[in-house]
Amino acid sequence: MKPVGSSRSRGLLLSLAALVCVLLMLGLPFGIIALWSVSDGWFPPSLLPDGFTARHWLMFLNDPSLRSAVVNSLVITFVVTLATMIIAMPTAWALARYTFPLKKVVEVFVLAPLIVPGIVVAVGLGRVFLKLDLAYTMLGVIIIQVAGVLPMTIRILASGFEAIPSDLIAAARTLGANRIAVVRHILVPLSVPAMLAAGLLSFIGSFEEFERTFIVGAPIVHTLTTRLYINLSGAGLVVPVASVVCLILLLPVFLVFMLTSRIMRDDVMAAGMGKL
Amino acid sequence: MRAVHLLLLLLPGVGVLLATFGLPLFWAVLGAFGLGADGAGFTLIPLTDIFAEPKYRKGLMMSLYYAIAPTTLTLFVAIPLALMLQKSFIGRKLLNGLYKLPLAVPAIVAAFMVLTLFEQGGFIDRLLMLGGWNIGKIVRDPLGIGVILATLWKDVPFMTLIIAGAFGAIPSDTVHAARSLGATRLRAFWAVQLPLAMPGITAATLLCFVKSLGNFAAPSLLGPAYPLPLSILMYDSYRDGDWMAIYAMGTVLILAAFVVLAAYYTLTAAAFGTGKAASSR
Amino acid sequence: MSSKSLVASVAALALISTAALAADVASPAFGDKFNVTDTSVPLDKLTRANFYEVLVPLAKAKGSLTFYSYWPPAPLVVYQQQIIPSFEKKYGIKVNFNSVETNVGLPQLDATFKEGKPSPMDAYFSSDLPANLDEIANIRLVDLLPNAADIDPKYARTYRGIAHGGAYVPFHANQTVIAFNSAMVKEAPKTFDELLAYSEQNPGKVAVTSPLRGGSGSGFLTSLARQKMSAECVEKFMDLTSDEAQSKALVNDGPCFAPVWDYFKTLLQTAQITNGNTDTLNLMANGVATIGTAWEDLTFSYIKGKQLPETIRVTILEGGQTGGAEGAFIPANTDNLAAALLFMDEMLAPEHQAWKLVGFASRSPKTGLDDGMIPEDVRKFLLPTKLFAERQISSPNPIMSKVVRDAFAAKVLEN
Amino acid sequence: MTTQAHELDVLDVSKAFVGTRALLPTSFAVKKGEFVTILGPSGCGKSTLLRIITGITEPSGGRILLRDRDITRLPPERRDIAIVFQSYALFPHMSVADNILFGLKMKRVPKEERRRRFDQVVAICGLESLVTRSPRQLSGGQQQRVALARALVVQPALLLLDEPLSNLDAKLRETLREELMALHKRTGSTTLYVTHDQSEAMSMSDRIIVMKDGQVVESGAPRSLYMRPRQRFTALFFGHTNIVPVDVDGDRARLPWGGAVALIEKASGRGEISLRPECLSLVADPAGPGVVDAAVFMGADVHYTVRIGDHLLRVRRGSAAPLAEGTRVSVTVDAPVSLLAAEPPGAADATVEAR
Repeated sequence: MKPVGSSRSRGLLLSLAALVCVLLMLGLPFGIIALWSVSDGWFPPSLLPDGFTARHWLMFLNDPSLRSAVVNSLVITFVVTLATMIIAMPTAWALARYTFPLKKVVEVFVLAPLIVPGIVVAVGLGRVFLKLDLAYTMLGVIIIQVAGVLPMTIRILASGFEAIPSDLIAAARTLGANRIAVVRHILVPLSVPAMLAAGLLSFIGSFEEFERTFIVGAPIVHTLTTRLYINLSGAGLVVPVASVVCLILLLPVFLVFMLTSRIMRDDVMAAGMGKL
Repeated sequence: MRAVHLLLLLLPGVGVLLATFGLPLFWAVLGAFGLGADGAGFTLIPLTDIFAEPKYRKGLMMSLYYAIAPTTLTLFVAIPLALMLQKSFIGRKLLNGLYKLPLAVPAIVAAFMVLTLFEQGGFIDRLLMLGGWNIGKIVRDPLGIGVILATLWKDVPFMTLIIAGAFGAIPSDTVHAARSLGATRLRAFWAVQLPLAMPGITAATLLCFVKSLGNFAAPSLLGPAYPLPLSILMYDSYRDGDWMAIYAMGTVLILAAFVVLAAYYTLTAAAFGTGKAASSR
Repeated sequence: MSSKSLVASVAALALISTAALAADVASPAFGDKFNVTDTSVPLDKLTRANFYEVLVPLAKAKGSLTFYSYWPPAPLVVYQQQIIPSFEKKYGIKVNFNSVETNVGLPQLDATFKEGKPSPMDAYFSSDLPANLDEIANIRLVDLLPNAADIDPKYARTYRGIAHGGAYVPFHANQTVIAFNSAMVKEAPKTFDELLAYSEQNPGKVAVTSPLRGGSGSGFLTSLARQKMSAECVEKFMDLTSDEAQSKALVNDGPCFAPVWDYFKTLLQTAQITNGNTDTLNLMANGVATIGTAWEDLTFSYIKGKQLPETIRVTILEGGQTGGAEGAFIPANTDNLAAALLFMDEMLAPEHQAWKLVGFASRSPKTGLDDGMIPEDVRKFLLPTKLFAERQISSPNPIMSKVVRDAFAAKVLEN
Repeated sequence: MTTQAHELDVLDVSKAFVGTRALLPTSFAVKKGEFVTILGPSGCGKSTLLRIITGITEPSGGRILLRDRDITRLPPERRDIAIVFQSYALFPHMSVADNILFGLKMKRVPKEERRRRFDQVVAICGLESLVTRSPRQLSGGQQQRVALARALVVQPALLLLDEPLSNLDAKLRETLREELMALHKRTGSTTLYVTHDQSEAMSMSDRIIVMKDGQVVESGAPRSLYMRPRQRFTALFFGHTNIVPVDVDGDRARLPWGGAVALIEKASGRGEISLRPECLSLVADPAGPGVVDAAVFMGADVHYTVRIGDHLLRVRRGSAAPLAEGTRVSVTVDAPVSLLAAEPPGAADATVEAR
């Protein structure tokens, strides 16, 4: 979109402002923790570490429990994202396409988990999981994480489905497509942006989830986040180690974020969240 | 037939949420009144304690403060940023890709980064030292500036994303029309863009608020040692196995969130009721 | 220290252990019978003498065990690098090691116990004991493990004011201290009043861990209380049988704590209150604070990891500061009792205790190991042995401690 | 198969409330190769009817026969009816070619046959240069042609067109109207066309079904509906007309200002007739009953307003010999007309409720 009466100097000013923002808000904090992670002593007033070492990194890379946490994290995140998508789709479809009594109630209920602190749910559910032999199992962690990311996924998918004109489905039907073919050839391809947005958010949500996973899974089932949280909590906060932890945790998330941002449609994500 | 269809469609999502969220929530509220598995009979004491004991009362205030203050500030950053993203300038695409990064950063990591930067003797302080200044106490300070900074860092991209979406959905012709009718740039913003984007803005504000209400990591690392918000007190009670207190605090937090949600629906129904009806199929 | 003297000391320790092998059969710590769910181990017939003979085959049959430890750096490294590899090699039993904060692990244990399920861990190195200790752990391990024969009596049956009857085996002795930066503090304060005076002359330079957020803070508060209160009050304060009502009567209602609150209020007008033990140390690392409340071992590991400048030293104020020995216990609902017992015994093996003392300045709860064994370049960062021995004082019971913490919030922080 | 020669039979099809619209029991038939238009103002139920015929919406009652086969309960994909929507409903994620091929793939038409029919329809619709494009890259007219091609390529028993021209600008609409008619001639497809535009309906259809408030008002050939409507609504809906009260006696209707008009049927009593402005002749006549009140020059025509007694008549005549305002005139009617049906009492109330 061209601004009304755009001028070259205003554009440059905006570019400059953007550059400064990015540098200060993102470059600086990430840069500092990157430096801390290789620092061998860094006391004031030094602006750069007094020495450099790889030992904080090596310590973590040689830790077998960290490796199993990475594997757990990836498996859990993958399964959670997939399962959430499968569970969310029919419900999102119903919310997007049907009108029925008490619809508002269902909508609010679906959003409610977003506004209730995770620890309340985790504590209650954790105790049931013990009875069901789900505590400290992958399955238990997956279930409780699905519960956490489901609301946003349903919300985004529903708003994605709402955006598909019903004429398209009708047209496909008259051209000989049965329900299944409509889902395959029309709904799924047209929901790709919404599914990507929902998938990315549930990936991030699952990957960084802490409280529920910790209470239900840890320490038998550790994810990267719970495994590394210990090094970041007030009790065990050792700055260089914590910095390594942060960077390890950020790497996969950023990778996925960068990969998907090329195909990600902001408006879809915004539409899903910007409507309650 | 149609009703069966609908129920089958709703079942997976709503069913999972009923089992994994509705039920624990129900127990929590039950527990707060001394009923349920851990209860010793109906009582209001744990709930009234929250308003009677200064530790809890101030904790509730602190929770509300940590939710309201950053959310309000975020609005003032996110709206201009969202507007800026509507303009075209060199590097816009890059900015548009990068500003969302904090969305993917766990809250505890954000809090940690604020600590390394803004702590007394932290990086910013060391920079200021070169000029003979010092940063003062903005971590562990009574106003919780550090907490607000960390929350802001996470919330600004979140809110900007939603608000930019809301602005982007306004046809550019409406603004042009307003300008051609003699509205200044500012006036067009106030009279046309802002009202049209309002549903998105209020939704974003609400989401930020409720997310921050349960904020744990930032207050734990950056907040003053006293008073502690309910989220931390809940964690402490969990450590002590004090279920009643957890459930009572949880119930109060849920209540607070629902009050805000109800207020939101009442207000938006009044303000956008007509618009919503028109846009619905 | 030469390697020769180390070997000699270890040999001497081993000798003491062997001599103690003749000790009597361990009886239950609470109640009159053992309450373990894993009945494959004949606890009533188990003695130090037949310990390995009975347990090794039983443990090997299971093949693995799960061990929890809370986070402190020194013990963690000792477990991971020394004890576990040695144990696995010796018995061929795999150890699943997990670092779990006490405030997470204990509720987990409690929940499984109440549900009648096997415990998540077979042994737990924890900073606190479970509230229902008498149900959850009742084996007098101190009287049973061959390597526990020479435990220092002052650590053997109580921990932070809790009488555990030997169910909680001390492993790592630690001590709350006052840490100071010797480059900036010419003369370290020797008393609580000198500390206050220093803070008043140097506002913002003293960091006190919030008693609500970290052990070094509550240790400081308890030490201060024992110093500032009358003898009569201290006696009531240190009565390990106090219940909640008695504790509240003493702390909230009586005049006993007035001087304590007065001192703290005055101190906090100039000192900073922090969010945890590491928060305090990080402030000292940044040069903001020059004196802080701390743990001896944590401070040392910070210095060693170049997280604190090498100019940091520690001391104990006159009148003493609280300390104790953290240890491990075996939950009654473990389904792997034999391996857990063997592992607990391994933890106290003289060679491991010596290794952690030398490498990490992690003090041993066993007698006979002293800082004579600590290398010179490590020793300067630790308390002098004399100070450690003379000034370590114990804590009141946990109910009292919690009441004091709550009162601290209401009386000091609230104003 | 075609003993009845009806391709489509709609028998008493009705729909209880769909949102705010209801469809009262409606029946009509479409013959093979016929181009039938359903005409009515928006909200009259014509789109609902169309959706019921395609199977997208289920009727509350009635039956639909396609080539004598009852299809009322068949899902849309098994009906052999194709539709072009007002929105065109092109699949945005497929190229033009894939859009057109979609129906053939769904119906599992063999590959070679697919190719042949695709080439044919692309040629007919003039889409050769557009097949690789995405629908987003097409103009409105192009999109409309693609939608049409997509529907035609499956060679449906019945082609439905739901206001396919209403999203286009006036000029394009005219061009495409002609194209559509040419196409219909070439393909001979049985077509049911829905519109609210009476000129579209008249220019294209073999037959028009007029709908109002969820029911059929009247149907017939465009010319007879225009010239000799039987319903007041029809008369008014097809452009300007003069509704004139008359006294009927046999096949003659006496006009209120004197003179009479031939009726195509016999009746008696009072009634109304519709007189189209262009069906009236004006002759300057100093003794005539009327006076030219206004004369507006429109190029080819002159639009007159003639006052005659209490009546104001609209008259449209060629501009070759215009009459000046104030001229006294006599008015004659050129062609026979039909009597308008009396509005059933209370009908207006019922329709208000139905909407």
